[in-house]
Amino acid sequence: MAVDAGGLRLRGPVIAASGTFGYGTEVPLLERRALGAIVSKGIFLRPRPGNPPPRIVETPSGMLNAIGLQGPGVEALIRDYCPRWAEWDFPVLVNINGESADEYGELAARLDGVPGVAGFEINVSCPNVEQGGMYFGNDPRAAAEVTAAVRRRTRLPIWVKLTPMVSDIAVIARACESAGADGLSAINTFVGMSIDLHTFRPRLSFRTGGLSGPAIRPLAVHLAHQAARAVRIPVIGVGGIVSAEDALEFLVAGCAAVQVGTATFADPRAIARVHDGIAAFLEASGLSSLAELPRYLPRD
Amino acid sequence: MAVDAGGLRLRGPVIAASGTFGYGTEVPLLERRALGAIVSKGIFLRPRPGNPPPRIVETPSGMLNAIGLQGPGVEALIRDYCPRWAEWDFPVLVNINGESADEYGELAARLDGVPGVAGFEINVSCPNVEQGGMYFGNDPRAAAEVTAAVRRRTRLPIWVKLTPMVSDIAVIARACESAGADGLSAINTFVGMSIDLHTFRPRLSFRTGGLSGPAIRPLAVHLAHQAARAVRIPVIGVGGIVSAEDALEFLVAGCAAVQVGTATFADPRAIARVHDGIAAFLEASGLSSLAELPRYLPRD
Amino acid sequence: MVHELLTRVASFPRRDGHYRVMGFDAPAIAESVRAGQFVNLLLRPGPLLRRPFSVYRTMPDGTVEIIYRPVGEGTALLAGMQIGEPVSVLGPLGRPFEFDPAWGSVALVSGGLGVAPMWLAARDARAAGLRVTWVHGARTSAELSLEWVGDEIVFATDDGSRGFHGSAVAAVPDGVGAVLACGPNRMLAAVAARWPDAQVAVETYMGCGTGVCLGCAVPLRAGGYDRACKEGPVYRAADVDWEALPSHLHYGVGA
Amino acid sequence: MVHELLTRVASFPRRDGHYRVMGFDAPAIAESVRAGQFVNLLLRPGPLLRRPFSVYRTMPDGTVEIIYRPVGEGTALLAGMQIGEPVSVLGPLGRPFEFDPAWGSVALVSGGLGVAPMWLAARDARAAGLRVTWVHGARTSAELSLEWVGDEIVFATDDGSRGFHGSAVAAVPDGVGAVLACGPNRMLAAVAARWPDAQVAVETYMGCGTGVCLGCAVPLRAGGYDRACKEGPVYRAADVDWEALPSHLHYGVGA
Ligand SMILES: Cc1cc2nc3c(=O)[nH]c(=O)nc-3n(C[C@H](O)[C@H](O)[C@H](O)COP(=O)(O)OP(=O)(O)OC[C@H]3O[C@@H](n4cnc5c(N)ncnc54)[C@H](O)[C@@H]3O)c2cc1C
Ligand SMILES: Cc1cc2nc3c(=O)[nH]c(=O)nc-3n(C[C@H](O)[C@H](O)[C@H](O)COP(=O)(O)OP(=O)(O)OC[C@H]3O[C@@H](n4cnc5c(N)ncnc54)[C@H](O)[C@@H]3O)c2cc1C
Ligand SMILES: Cc1cc2nc3c(=O)[nH]c(=O)nc-3n(C[C@H](O)[C@H](O)[C@H](O)COP(=O)(O)O)c2cc1C
Ligand SMILES: Cc1cc2nc3c(=O)[nH]c(=O)nc-3n(C[C@H](O)[C@H](O)[C@H](O)COP(=O)(O)O)c2cc1C
Ligand code: FES
Ligand code: FES
Repeated sequence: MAVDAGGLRLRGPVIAASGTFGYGTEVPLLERRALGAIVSKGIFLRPRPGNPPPRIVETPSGMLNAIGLQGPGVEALIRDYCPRWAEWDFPVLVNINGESADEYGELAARLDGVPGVAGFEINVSCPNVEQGGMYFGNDPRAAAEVTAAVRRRTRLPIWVKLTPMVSDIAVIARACESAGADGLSAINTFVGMSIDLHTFRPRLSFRTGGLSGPAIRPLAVHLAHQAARAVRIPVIGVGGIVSAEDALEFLVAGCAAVQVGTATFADPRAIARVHDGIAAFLEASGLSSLAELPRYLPRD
Repeated sequence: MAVDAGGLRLRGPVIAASGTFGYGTEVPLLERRALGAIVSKGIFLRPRPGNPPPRIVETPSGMLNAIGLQGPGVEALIRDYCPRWAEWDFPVLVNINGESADEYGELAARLDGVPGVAGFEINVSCPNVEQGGMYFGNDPRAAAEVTAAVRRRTRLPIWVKLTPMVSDIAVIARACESAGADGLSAINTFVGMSIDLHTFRPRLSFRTGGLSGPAIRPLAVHLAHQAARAVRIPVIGVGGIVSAEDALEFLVAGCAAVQVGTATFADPRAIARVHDGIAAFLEASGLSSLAELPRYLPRD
Repeated sequence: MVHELLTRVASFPRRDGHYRVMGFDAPAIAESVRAGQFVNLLLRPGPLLRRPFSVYRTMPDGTVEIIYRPVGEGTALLAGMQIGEPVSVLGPLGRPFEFDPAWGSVALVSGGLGVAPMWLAARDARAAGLRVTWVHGARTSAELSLEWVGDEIVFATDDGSRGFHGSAVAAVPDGVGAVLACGPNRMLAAVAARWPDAQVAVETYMGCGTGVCLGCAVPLRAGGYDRACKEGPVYRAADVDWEALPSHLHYGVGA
Repeated sequence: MVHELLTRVASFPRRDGHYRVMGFDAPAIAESVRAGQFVNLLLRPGPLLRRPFSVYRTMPDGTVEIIYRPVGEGTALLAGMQIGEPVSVLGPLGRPFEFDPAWGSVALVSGGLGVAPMWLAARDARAAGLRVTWVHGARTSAELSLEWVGDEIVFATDDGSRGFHGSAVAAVPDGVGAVLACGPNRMLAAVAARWPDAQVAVETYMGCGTGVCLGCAVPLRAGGYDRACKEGPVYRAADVDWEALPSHLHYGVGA
């Protein structure tokens, strides 16, 4: 079940998605054996309080979140978490965020070489912060700039987390590839809104939030497939995966690996379930490895 | 419950969405009293066979469809359906489609003045045809061109059906407004894909399809809200409405009316249910008309 | 006329081989439904769309029965339902089988789950004064539906474990006046080859079951598509372009 | 230690006033849970996310009880469940109430549904040798929970239809050694004003209940937010920024 996912050799294809697994230390009943990798909660240089409540609201087969990248800042991350990551037998990538290309670069430079940090996932697609975030993600030039700024400051593997809020994801994907990305994570959440009929205002304090969960899966499979067709670097599929079959849809559609996010909230063992289910599917299909999985990937 | 919706005075705020109500003659148990208007299935100048099966697949709280605008063409529409529309006590708008701005204009010219045709909804957002469709919808210049082409050929009210597959819907909305649209329908379906793990290929013969249903509602509310903030013409909210509460979210978010689509498939009486539920909500809230409904609509 | 009945489960799932039979209290449908027509079931909580099921049997007390196998979300929910639980039944829908007394006799040919419309077909055939030969096939004897009515029964199994060794189509005796068939599309294609005028009930994905969504496209020999839920699900065998019609259901039958 | 138990409904919903009480077979949780902690329930078919419920009572046979009112999707499903139906119970979660024998006595103050954590609180308080005064308020007598334990009970109703005419907070006798409270945030704010050191159990939307999603943010007087599911749901009353904490649940109580 080992896979090559953007500069990293992972023992398994299932990765914990950023923001849905904390810093890897919170999830109860964690079954480490099944983890291909963990992407940490998104981090900024400085500490951030995050958005006021309500921060989440459930929707049909999905949820909106506007956490606002609450976090302790990079120094606390290095002090409190990296040492533990260094002892684990799977890689941890840091999901990095900034308000300018330079800030992304600085973050990468500060974390480069810190024991426990195996690579970076550049979040150019967070819908829940006023500055930065998604703005970089839906402009090819800006996305390339941020990618290049990080590339200049580190030799570690870089994944770029793409936003679905674009008219052609292939253009952004190619821009990040040429700017030096080792892999692409597709996709982040879709911007959504829910109205409270008691107050006649949005339910979320931030007004809008990012939609995740099974509701977006068919959209995520399509976008990950579009990205995979457009580039040569590995694409990591993410969006609405709950079961092994869901994950296999992304893999068949051309992804090298997958990330599981929201599903972990309802089932802390989701990642192990998906991992074991993929193994069982390969066995039942008489495939000796993921490399033998038939792919549907007409090239652009 | 009467509303002004883009050049038309409707007796109620609930409209049948294009492609989910046929030509108004098919739905069983139809309760006419509750219909504000009907938007016909999308039509081209010439007959179209549509896509081969499978054309639909169910997804979590949603469905993908790739019907491919099957239809009899404009002449058969005029012969077989318009005469019946002319007898109804609510307006029918024709959802028009083309492969060039001229084709849209020609269609409008041919239908202009035909008894039973109350207006047009320009579909610049169909994800399920090779040419035309969405291409016009995610380029402001192309969208404006199509709108202007139709505007030149008719005095009837024109709504433009917007695609969600854009990075900034406000830009498209303004382009259509300045080109002469009387209203905007937001939104059409999102492009999605579902993979069959028996065949290792897409489930839909067309490979991709349009996602509709409750799954997309939070995204649709956000996009309709963004459009409503950007223009002065009425915006008609559409996407995932099943209950009166769902419809009220769009109305509070700044929409003048709503369209109900996929919900009709499971419940042929959905439109009447939503209509009556809105009336009940207004009464319970002590509001004497929709005009008194508090709106959340900060202007851009 | 189509009814939407907010009704209840009237009888516990009864096992028939490895199929389940379940009844709903739906008098208005029970008295008007004809063989080959279907009902569209809405389950809450449950999937977004209704699930179409051929009407299997009707009872004098107004119960409408369906026969199914738990294969996915909807049928799993059905299998777990208790007597009295609510369900919305929309129907009767679709074009039924036609019967002509001039035929003298008729063969009802079903592969696996294709048995679903045949009980009513036998009823309506005999009402038209026809002699009914019931031909039912499955992969193996364990997967045969054992409930049948008519003047003659012929079982067929792909593995020869019971009755005729081979397909239901091959098991049909010569000289029958007409053929009605239901089963996997591969089987119906074989029916079309042998009896172009046979009436066959097809199965497609359905979005609405009422003719508005165009999701149930059936490709026609003559070109173009029409709607399994309106012009169908019953067709003249030779009118369907079988190569272009996918089969989704697991009928539990080979050819 | 947190357990995830794939278990079953052990007792039919019992009515307590207009609340329902329901039990699950969960020995591992029953023996370790402390007052103020909660379980997170997964219902299938049902909503995407789990629903957190304070543990109401525990039984010697290993049953864990919750008390609720049907207000939405999850609680409507709960109300319809039969004995033996499956449910996944995750818990015990969150920080419990603390008890100090030095207090001598304690007042358990609950508004409406805020009664949920108080049965265990009474149990643990008495185990700590404290005298328990149970103060429970609701809008009207019909909405009072009538199950109680302790040394003294004080009912309060906003409309004076039973017991003290006014809020539960106002009904608390002077001179109690400590105050534990649960109810609408408006009520807890009043508690904070009168007893800054009171322990209060708050309620927020929760995505995971286990500390990973940061969806359950509780605004702190000291600035910033922490997690109701980890650092909470029990807080020192004066530590919470009540103006900034929205209340969602319908507790059936005014102030
Ligand atoms: C006219 C008609 C009559 C039918 N009569 C019967 C009947 O008598 N007994 C019976 O068991 N089933 C019948 N079906 C199929 C039935 O509607 C369900 O699709 C099937 O029972 C599976 O539903 P599910 O929700 O359990 O499976 P799903 O969770 O929907 O999917 C499970 C599997 O079933 C397949 N499937 C899903 N929906 C359909 C569909 N609409 N058509 C075909 N395959 C589908 C999927 O490809 C998947 O492999 C009929 C369908 C039609 C169109
Ligand atoms: C620590 C904790 C303990 C709780 N203990 C209890 C308890 O003992 N008894 C009980 O009945 N409920 C309790 N709740 C609330 C419970 O989790 C459910 O939210 C509530 O029962 C409604 O769920 P629903 O699915 O029926 O409603 P939904 O369909 O989710 O929504 C219906 C209404 O409930 C509100 N709501 C939904 N989710 C939440 C949430 N997580 N928190 C607050 N309001 C919400 C919505 O705003 C809506 O108005 C607790 C919540 C927390 C965080
Ligand atoms: C509560 C929450 C917090 C998230 N935080 C981040 C984040 O900090 N950085 C990031 O790149 N993505 C973040 N995401 C997006 C997820 O990583 C993932 O891309 C998205 O949720 C879709 O996958 P899913 O449907 O499996 O959850 C967050 C998602 C959720 C639900
Ligand atoms: C089966 C189907 C066919 C559709 N056909 C059309 C169409 O011809 N023209 C169009 O503008 N929109 C079409 N739509 C989009 C709907 O009008 C609507 O915008 C979309 O389904 C979202 O609303 P809903 O979630 O309420 O269905 C179609 C949708 C479905 C499900
Ligand atoms: S199922 Fe909708 S038209 Fe046939
Ligand atoms: S509910 Fe997820 S962190 Fe508290």
